[in-house]
Amino acid sequence: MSAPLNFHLEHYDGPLDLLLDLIRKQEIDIYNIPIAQITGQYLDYMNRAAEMDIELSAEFIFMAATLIHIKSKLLLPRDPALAELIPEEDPRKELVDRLLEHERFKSAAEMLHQKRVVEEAVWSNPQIEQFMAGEGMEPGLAVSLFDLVKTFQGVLERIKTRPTYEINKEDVSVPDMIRYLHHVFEDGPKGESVAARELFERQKSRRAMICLFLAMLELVKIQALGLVQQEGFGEIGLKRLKGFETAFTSGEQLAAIDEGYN
Amino acid sequence: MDVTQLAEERPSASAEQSEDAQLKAILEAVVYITDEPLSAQQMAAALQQPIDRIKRLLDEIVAEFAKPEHGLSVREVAGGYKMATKPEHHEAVRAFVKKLTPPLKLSLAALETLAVIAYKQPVTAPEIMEIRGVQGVGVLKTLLDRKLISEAGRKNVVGKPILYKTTKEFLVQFGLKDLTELPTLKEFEELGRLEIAEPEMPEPEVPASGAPPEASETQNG
Amino acid sequence: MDVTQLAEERPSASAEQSEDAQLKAILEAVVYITDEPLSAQQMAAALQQPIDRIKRLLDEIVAEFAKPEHGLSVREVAGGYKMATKPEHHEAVRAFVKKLTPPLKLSLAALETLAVIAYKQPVTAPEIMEIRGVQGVGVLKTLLDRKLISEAGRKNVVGKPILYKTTKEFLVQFGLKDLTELPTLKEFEELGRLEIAEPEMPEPEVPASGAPPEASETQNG
Repeated sequence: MSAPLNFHLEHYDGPLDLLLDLIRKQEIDIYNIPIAQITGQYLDYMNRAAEMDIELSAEFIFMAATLIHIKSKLLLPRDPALAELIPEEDPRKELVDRLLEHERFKSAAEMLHQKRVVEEAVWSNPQIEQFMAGEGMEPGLAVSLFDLVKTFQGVLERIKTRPTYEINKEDVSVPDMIRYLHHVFEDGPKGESVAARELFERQKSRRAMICLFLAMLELVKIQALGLVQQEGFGEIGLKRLKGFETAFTSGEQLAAIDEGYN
Repeated sequence: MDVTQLAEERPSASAEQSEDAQLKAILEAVVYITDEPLSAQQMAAALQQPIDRIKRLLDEIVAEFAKPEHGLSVREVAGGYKMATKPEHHEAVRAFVKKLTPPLKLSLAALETLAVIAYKQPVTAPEIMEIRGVQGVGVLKTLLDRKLISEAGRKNVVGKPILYKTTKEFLVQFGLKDLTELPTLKEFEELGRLEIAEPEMPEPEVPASGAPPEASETQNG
Repeated sequence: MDVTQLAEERPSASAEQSEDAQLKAILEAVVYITDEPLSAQQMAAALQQPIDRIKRLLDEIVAEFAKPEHGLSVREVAGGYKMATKPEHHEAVRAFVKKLTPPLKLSLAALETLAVIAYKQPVTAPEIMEIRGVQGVGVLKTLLDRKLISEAGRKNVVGKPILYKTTKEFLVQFGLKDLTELPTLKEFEELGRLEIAEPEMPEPEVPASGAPPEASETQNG
């Protein structure tokens, strides 16, 4: 069946779009669709798309099957006695309903588009930021649930790309832990202390904790780090001392420690 | 606030009038300043004034700016009041708008998905795909990113899919007072029938700088 | 621009008047939209109008907004015209702005921390730092202050660190019935994956057309 239509193989956003276009362009009564004709044109479109290497999604194939099914149902004669008892529904009805609903939403989309055209022609110039800045108030930023999950996803992505310090492995050593402490205190705030407890909590294994403990002692011994306790029985903290930089830049002392653990 | 003090001191007619003027001035300043449309209730509560009075004064402000000698308008959008330039002066105003940011451009697929959500909300992704007859809801992410839709809990069916609804930002972006301002879907059905007779879509009130594509002709995928 | 066309076509008094009104409207919109004060000369040149006419109309606008029922004023500042709220209403406007329920504002650090707690709860501070790869948990205090998170006992490991969980307020703020309504990461990735399947669709955008991509940051939309 050849369609007298001139489709320039437009890219349809799904089979409903294609069917609607076929129906509307030929000014076909949607309540009385010539299924054989439309099915032929539909399949023709699919063939031409295939020839041009346009990949059609699975819904197009599913719709083709639906059309062929409706066509065969219309062809089969029905028992007239039965038809009197149970009046059969037009096999096209479900499809027509879907097409009409789809068309309504296409019109709704067009309506939204027109509203945007109007809104794009108006400008608003709220002065709240300027006003609040002048009055010493701070503006804010609203946050949605979507932002929350997006942020969490971002955090997890960052973990993947983060340079890892080999502290999870079972063969973690004291020199490893010295490097780890170097990392912790290198970027950390200078005057502030870090709770030793927190550092221990981050370790995944007993061995890692022991190595960390020994590493702390070594660094305290060479005056790279100092132990602090704010009050009796209070939390023990570690603090960066003056020797920190020299210890890690010269490397001599560290080499000696490394030697000791090999 | 001195407005309320005034009310207690002098209940004479002329005092009432000058107080009205002052309240109106404050309302105008507030509508000018705020970026989110504020409702009459919010303004009444903040100014400690009866809602009826605030509504009457806001109506007066809306009417005043509606006059042709004003280039600004105060409109009811997203349940609140918003000041903006009038669309009929867009050509002249556009030339003076300095900050260039890309306007909210949505593909037809995104607009259709948005239409489905606007009319069927709250609605799940599978339901949207069913109506559109298309697999894939990638545009949902675009709409979420642009804060035109948001999550609205989950549907109590197998798989507990996420429900979506339109946002206040949607109302603002599309210049809608509220969702009831949307034409009913039935009205579109009639429109669709008219379209058979006259396939050209009516021109939008304000022509864009180029012809907008007709939804019925420009398909995309 | 039709303003100039009008001038040539109908020099009658009433036409002149309505044209004045239209020009005035445009001037009002222009003064409103520009952040930098524009001089009468600049506006006259852009609108292709005699400077005297523009000056006269600007004077009318200044006089109109000077009336007590207006909360805005148009003033000559730095050789140009600028719209602003009247200083006498600043106290009222300030009180008003303060009363507005502030939107949930969170810094990126706070949002990240909140996200980690929401998805990993109950969770300890060291665990949060580990996941975020960032030292310091100062934002915990912000989240506690905002009642978005609360303490949930202590973890039975060395040091017995405090556990944190999200609160009922958190659910309210994000419109969730319960925590099972949180979108799963799988669902989020699904959105992203489907987007690749159905790309951003640069063609055809709506509105297509040769519309210049210009709009203000503050575009109402």
